[in-house]
Amino acid sequence: MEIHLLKSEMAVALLMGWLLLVDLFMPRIPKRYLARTAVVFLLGITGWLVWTGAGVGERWMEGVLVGGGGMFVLDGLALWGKEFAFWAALFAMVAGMRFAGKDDDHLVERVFLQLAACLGMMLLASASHFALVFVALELVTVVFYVLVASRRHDGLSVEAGVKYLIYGAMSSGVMLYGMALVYGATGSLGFAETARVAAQPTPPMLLKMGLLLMLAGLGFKLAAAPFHWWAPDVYEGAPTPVTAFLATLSKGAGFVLLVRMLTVAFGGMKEFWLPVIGVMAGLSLLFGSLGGISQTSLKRLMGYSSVAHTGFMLLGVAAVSCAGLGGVLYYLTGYLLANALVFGVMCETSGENPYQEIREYAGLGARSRWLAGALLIGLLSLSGIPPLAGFVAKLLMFKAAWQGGMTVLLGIALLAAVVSLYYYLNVIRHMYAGEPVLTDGLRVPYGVKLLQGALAAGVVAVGFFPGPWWDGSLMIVRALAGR
Amino acid sequence: MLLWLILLLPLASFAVIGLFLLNRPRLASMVSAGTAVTTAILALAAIWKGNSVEPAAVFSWLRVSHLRIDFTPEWDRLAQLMTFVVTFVGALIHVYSLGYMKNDAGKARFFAYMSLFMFSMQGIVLAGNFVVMFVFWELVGLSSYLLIGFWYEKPGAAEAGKKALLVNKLGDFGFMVGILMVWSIFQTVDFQRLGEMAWLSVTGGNEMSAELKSWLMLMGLLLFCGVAGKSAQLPLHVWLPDAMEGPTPVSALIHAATMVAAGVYMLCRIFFFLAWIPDVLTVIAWVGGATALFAALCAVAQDDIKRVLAYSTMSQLGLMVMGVGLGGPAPAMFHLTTHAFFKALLFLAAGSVLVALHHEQNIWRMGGLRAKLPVTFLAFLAGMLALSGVPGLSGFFSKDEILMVAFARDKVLFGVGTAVSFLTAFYMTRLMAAVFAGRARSEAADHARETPAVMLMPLVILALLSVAAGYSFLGVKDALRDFAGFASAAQAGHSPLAFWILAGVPFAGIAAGWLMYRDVSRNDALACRAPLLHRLLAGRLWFDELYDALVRHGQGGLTTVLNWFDTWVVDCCGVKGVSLSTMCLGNLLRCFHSGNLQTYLIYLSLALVILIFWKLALF
Amino acid sequence: MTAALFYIMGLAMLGFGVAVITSRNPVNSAMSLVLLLAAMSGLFVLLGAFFLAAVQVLVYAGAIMVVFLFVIMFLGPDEGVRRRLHWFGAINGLLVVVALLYAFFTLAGKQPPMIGAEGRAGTVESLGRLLFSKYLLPFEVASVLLLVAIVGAVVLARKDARSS
Amino acid sequence: MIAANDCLLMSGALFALGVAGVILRRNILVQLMSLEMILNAANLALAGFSRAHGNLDGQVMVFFIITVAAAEVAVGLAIVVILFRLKKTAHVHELAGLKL
Repeated sequence: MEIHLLKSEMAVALLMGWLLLVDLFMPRIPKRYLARTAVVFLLGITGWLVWTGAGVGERWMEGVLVGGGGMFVLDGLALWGKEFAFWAALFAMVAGMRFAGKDDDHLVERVFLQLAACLGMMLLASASHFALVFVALELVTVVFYVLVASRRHDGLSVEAGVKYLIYGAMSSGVMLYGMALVYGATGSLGFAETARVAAQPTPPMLLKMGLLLMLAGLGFKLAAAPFHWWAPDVYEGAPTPVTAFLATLSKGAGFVLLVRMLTVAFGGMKEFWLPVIGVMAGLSLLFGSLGGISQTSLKRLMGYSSVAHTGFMLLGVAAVSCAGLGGVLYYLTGYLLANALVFGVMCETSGENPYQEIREYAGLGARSRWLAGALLIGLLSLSGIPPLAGFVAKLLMFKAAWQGGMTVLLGIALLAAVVSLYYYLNVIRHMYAGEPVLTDGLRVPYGVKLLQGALAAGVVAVGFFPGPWWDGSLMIVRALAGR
Repeated sequence: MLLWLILLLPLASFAVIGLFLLNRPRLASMVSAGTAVTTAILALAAIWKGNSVEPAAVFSWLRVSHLRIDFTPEWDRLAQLMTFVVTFVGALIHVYSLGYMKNDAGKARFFAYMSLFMFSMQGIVLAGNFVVMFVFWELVGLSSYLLIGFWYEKPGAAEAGKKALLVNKLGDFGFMVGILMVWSIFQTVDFQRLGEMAWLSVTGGNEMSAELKSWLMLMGLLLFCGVAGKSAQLPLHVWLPDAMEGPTPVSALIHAATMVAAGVYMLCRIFFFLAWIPDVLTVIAWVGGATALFAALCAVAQDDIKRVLAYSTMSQLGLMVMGVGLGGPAPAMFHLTTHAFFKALLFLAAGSVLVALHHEQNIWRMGGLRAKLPVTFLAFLAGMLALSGVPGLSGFFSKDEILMVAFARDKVLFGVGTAVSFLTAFYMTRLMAAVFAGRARSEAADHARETPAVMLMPLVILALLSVAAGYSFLGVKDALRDFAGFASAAQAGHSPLAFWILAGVPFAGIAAGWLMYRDVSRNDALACRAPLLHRLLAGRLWFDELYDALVRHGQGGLTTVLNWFDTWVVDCCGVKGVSLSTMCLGNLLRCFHSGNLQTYLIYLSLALVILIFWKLALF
Repeated sequence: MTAALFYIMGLAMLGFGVAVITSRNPVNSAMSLVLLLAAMSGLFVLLGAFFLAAVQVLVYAGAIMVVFLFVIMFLGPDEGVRRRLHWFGAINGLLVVVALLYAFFTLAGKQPPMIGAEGRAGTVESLGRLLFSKYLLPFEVASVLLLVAIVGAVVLARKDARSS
Repeated sequence: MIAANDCLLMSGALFALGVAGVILRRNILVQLMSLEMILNAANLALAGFSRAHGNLDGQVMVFFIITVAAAEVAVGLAIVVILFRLKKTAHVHELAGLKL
C-alpha cells in the first residue's frame, strides 16, 4: 500500500481523531470554537489539495497512480471527487454551525460525522475495487442515517431517519448482493478483472444480474427514479443543513461512483446498461418535474427538484460520450454551488425546521434583499436560466442527448425543464410579490454574506465562463475513457 | 470601443441603480435617462461612422470542443438601423418616463429595469451568433416580465407577467431546440460563418437531399417558434394584450417599438438562411397574415385604449412577419422602423391621456379631449394617420412596400393586407372619435388638463418623425436597399393598380369609421348594430378561453383519471386507502408518495423485479 | 456426505428464515434469526470458510443479536402482536418473492456449473494475511465506520444533559 | 461436493425471503432482521463463489459485510429507540408525518 497516495484522506482522518480527542479530554473548550477550528483546518486541507492538485494535476490526468493492489486509484476523476467532497462538506458544516444552539451538546460530534461522510466520498472517488466501494459507500450512508435523525426531539426528523434507514439499508443490501454476483461471475472484486469479463462478446448472465442489482442500489444514492421514493420525505424531514449535505455530497458520491463503474468496470457492456440508464433518466425527469408542481413545502420541492436533476445528469451518462460524461461533472459543479446557495438561504430564514412552507418566503424580498437575491440566483440557476451555470449545464446535457440520438429522452428533458421552471418561478413570485406572512427583518452576518456572495459569483462565473470548468471536466473524462 | 459603450452603459446604469441608488429615486431616474440619451448620441455617432467603426475587440465567451462562441458585435447596416431605432426611441421614452413615473413609489426600481432592458435589447441587436442572441433573448424576456409585473400589487399585473413569461418560454424552447439543430447540422452558430456556408451550397449547386431538407425545415420552424413567442404571432399571441398591465412607457418601448419587433429583426438577421427553405418562408408568411387579420379584427371591438393599441401592434407585427415570409425583409425592416416611431407615439399619447384622466382606460368614458389636450390630440392624430397609412405619411410608404411585395408574390395575402389596412384605418378612427371627439362622458374627462412639457416633448419629436420618416431624404427608406444579407430577397415591381388600391383604402376605412362612430354615445355602435359580431370580436375569438379550457379540462381529465386510479388502484389495494384518496387529488406522480414507507419499499422491489425481468429477458 | 449435510442445513436455514418473517412476536423472530445464523455458520464450515464460521457465531449470533434482543426487551416484547398483513402488501410481497425465485432459478440453470478446484481453506492465517496486505485500506475504513457508528449511536440515543 | 449453483440458489432464496420480510412486516425491528437476512444471503453467495473460484477474496468481503452489518445495526437500533421514546411505536405504518 503506497501510503503517500492517501495524504488527503489521512489528513481528514487525523482531523476527525483530533476533534474527538480534544472534545473528550478538554471539555472546557467551547464546542463552537472547536467546530470552527475544524472548519478552518478543513479549508486548509482543501486549499492544499486544490493547490497541489492543480500543480501535479497534469500528471494525474495523464497517468494513474495505483495503490493497494489496484484498489485505490488517484486520477483526475478521483481528484475531482475529493474536491467536490471538500466543498460540499464545508458548505454543510458552515450551514449546520449557524444554528447550533448554545446548549447544543452534539455540535462536535456532528462535525465529526460530516467529516466522516466527506472521507467516505473521498475514498469512493478513488475506489476501483468493490470491497472498498462497499465500505466507503456504507461510511457515507451510515453517517447520513445518523444525521437525518439527529433532531431527535422532532418527530419528522426521526421519521425521516427511519425511512432513510430502512430504505437505504435495503438498497445497500441489494447492491451488495449485486457485488456478490459480480464476484461469482468474475472471481474477483476488482474493477480491472470485471472489465476483462465484461468485455467478452457475451458476458455471463450472473454479471448482468449483478450489474442490475448494483444499479438499483446506486439508484437509491442518486435518488433516481424508480428508486427515488425516499427522497421527498427525507429531504423534507431532515434538518435543513443535512438536507443540503444529502443533496450535494450524497448525490455527488453516487455520480462519481457511477461514472467510474460504468466506464471502467462495465465499459464493455454498454449495450446492456444503456437502456437501463435511459429509462432511469426519463422516469427521474418525469417524476421529479411533475411531482414538484403542487408542493407547498420548499424543502420537499427541493427533494423533487433533486430527482429531476438526477434525471438531467443521467441523460449525460446515457449519452456515453466524453461530452456527456464531462457534462455530468460540469453539471455537478453548478448544482453544488446553486444548492449551497438555496439551502444556505433556507437555513438563514428559518433555521433547521423541517417544514419550510413556500408561503413563509412571501415578502422575503422586503425582509432581506440580500437573502432574496441569493435565493433568486440559486433558483434561477437550478431552473436553467442563462447565463447561469445551470443553463450551460442543461445545454450540454441536451446537446449530448441530441448527439447520442436520444430524441425521446431529449423531448422528455425539455418538457421537464419547462415544468420545473414553473415551480421554481412560483417560489420567486412568492418571494417578491406575495403577501408576507412574516415581516420581521432578517439580520445576516457579514461572514454569511461573504460566503453567499462568493457562491453567487461562482454560479455566475461558472455559467458565464464555462471554458476552464468544461475543459477540466472533459480532460478528466477523456483520461478515464482512454484507459 | 464605441459599440461596447453602447452595449454596456445601460448595464452600468442598471448596476449602479440596483446597488446604490434604490433609495434615491430622483437621482436614479436621472442616471437612467441620462444614460439612455448618451447611448442614443453615441449610437448616432457610430452610425455616422458606419462600417468604418473600428472592429470591436473580440471577447471569447465559450469554447466547447470544436465550438467557439465569441462575443463580436455585429455592425452591419441591419444592426445599425435597429440600433438607431432602439436607442433613439428608448431615449425619448426614458425622458417621457421622467414625467410619467414622477410620483411612483417604485421609481428607482422602474428605471433600473428599464436600463436592464436597454442593455439586453441592444445585446440582441449586436449579437453575432445564435447563442449570444439567445442569452440576450432570455434576458429581454426577464426584463419584460419584471416590467409587466411592475405594479405587482395590481392583481392582473403579476398574472400578466407570469403569462408573458410562460408563453415566451414555450416559444423559446422551440428556439433553443432550433439552435441546437443549427449547431449539430452546421457545426457553427455564427451568423457570418453560416452565411458563407449558405452561399457555398447554393452556388456550388449541391442538391440537398430530401432528408436534409426536412431537417432544415424543422429547424426553420423551430427557430420561428421563438419569433412567434416574442413577436406575439398566432398562436402564441395571448400574452401581449395582457402585458398592457405594465406602465405605459413600458408598453410603448417594449411591447410596441422594440422588444416585440426583436422577432422580426431576428427573422431578417437569419433571412439569408431562411431563403434556402422556401416552405418555411411560406408558413411564416401565412402565420403573419393570419395574425395581422385576426388582431385587426379584435382591435375593432376593444374598449380599453391600450388594448386597442396592443392589438394594432400585433396586427402590424403580423404584416412585418408576412413581409419577411414573402421574401421582402427590407420592406419589413422599413415598416418596423416607421412603426416604432408612430406606435411609440400613439402609446405615449395614450399615456398622456391616461395621466390627464387619472388612469381611466375605457374609451367610452372619455370624449371631447380635443380641446382640452391640444398637443396630445395633434400628436395622436399624426400617429393615427401614419398608422392608417394615409398617403404622404411614413406608414403609407412602408406598408406600401410590403404590400407591393405581396401583390407580386401572392394575391391572397395581398387581399389580407388590404383588409388589414382598411380595418386599421377603421378602428383608429373609432378610437379617435371615442377619445377626442364629441363631449366629455365622465367626470375625469371633463376636468382633464394638458400634461407637462417633459412628456410632450418626446411626443412632438416622434410626431415629426412619424410624418417624415418615409421620405427618402432621411435615409431610413433606403437603408437596407442594397444590404448584402438580403441579396436573395424578392424585388417588388411597381404596379399602379396596387398603388391606387393602397392609397384609397385608408380613406375608405376612415370614412366608414367616421360614419359609424360620428356621434358617440356611451356604448359601442358596433355592439348595437351587430351584437353577435361584436361579442365575437370583443372576446378575441375566445382564444384565451380556449387555452384556459384546454388547461383546465386537461387537468380535469387528468384528475378524473387520477381519481379513478386512486379509487381503484391505490384505494382498493388498500394502502391506507381512505385517508389517501382524499389527499391524492393533485396528480398522478404525487400519488405514489403516500408517505408510507412500506409502499415505497414495494415500489422499489417491484421496480427491481421488472428491471431484472426486462433486461434478462425472463418473461 | 458433505452434500447431504449442505442441503439439510440449507433447508433448515431457509426454514428459520420463513420463521423470522412470519413470527408475530419479534422475540421469536430474533430467536429464529439466531438459529438461521447458526445454520449459516455450519454452511460456512462446509464451504471451507472456518474463520468466517467462527466470526458468524461470535459476532453475529453472539453480539449483534444480543443487542437486538436487548432493544426488543427494552421496547416491550409484545409490541406488534396486533396487526395482520394487509392483502395489498401480501400479494405484492408474494409476487416479488416468486419473481425473484424464478429469476434465481433461471440464473442458476443457465449458469455453467462452477465446481472449481477445491478452494483454499479460509483459515485465520490465510485470511489474516490477505486482510492486512491487499485489503488493508478497506480494513482501516471499516474501523472508521465502526467509530462513526459508535459516535452516531451516542449522538442519537444519549439522554440530554438538560433533561437528566 | 457442493456445487456453486446450489449455493447461489439457496442464497437467492434467502435474499427473496429477506426482501419479502422487509416489505411485508411493519415492525421496524423485524424489518431490520430481514435486512440482516439479505446481507447473509450475500455472505452465503460470496462464500460459495469463493470456494468455486478458489480464492479468498469473497471471504474477506464477508468479513467486511459482518463489520458493516454491526455498524448498521448499532445506528439502526439507536434510531428505533429514539423513535420509540418519541412516539411509543416501532411500526412504520404509524409514521405518516411526511407525505405527498
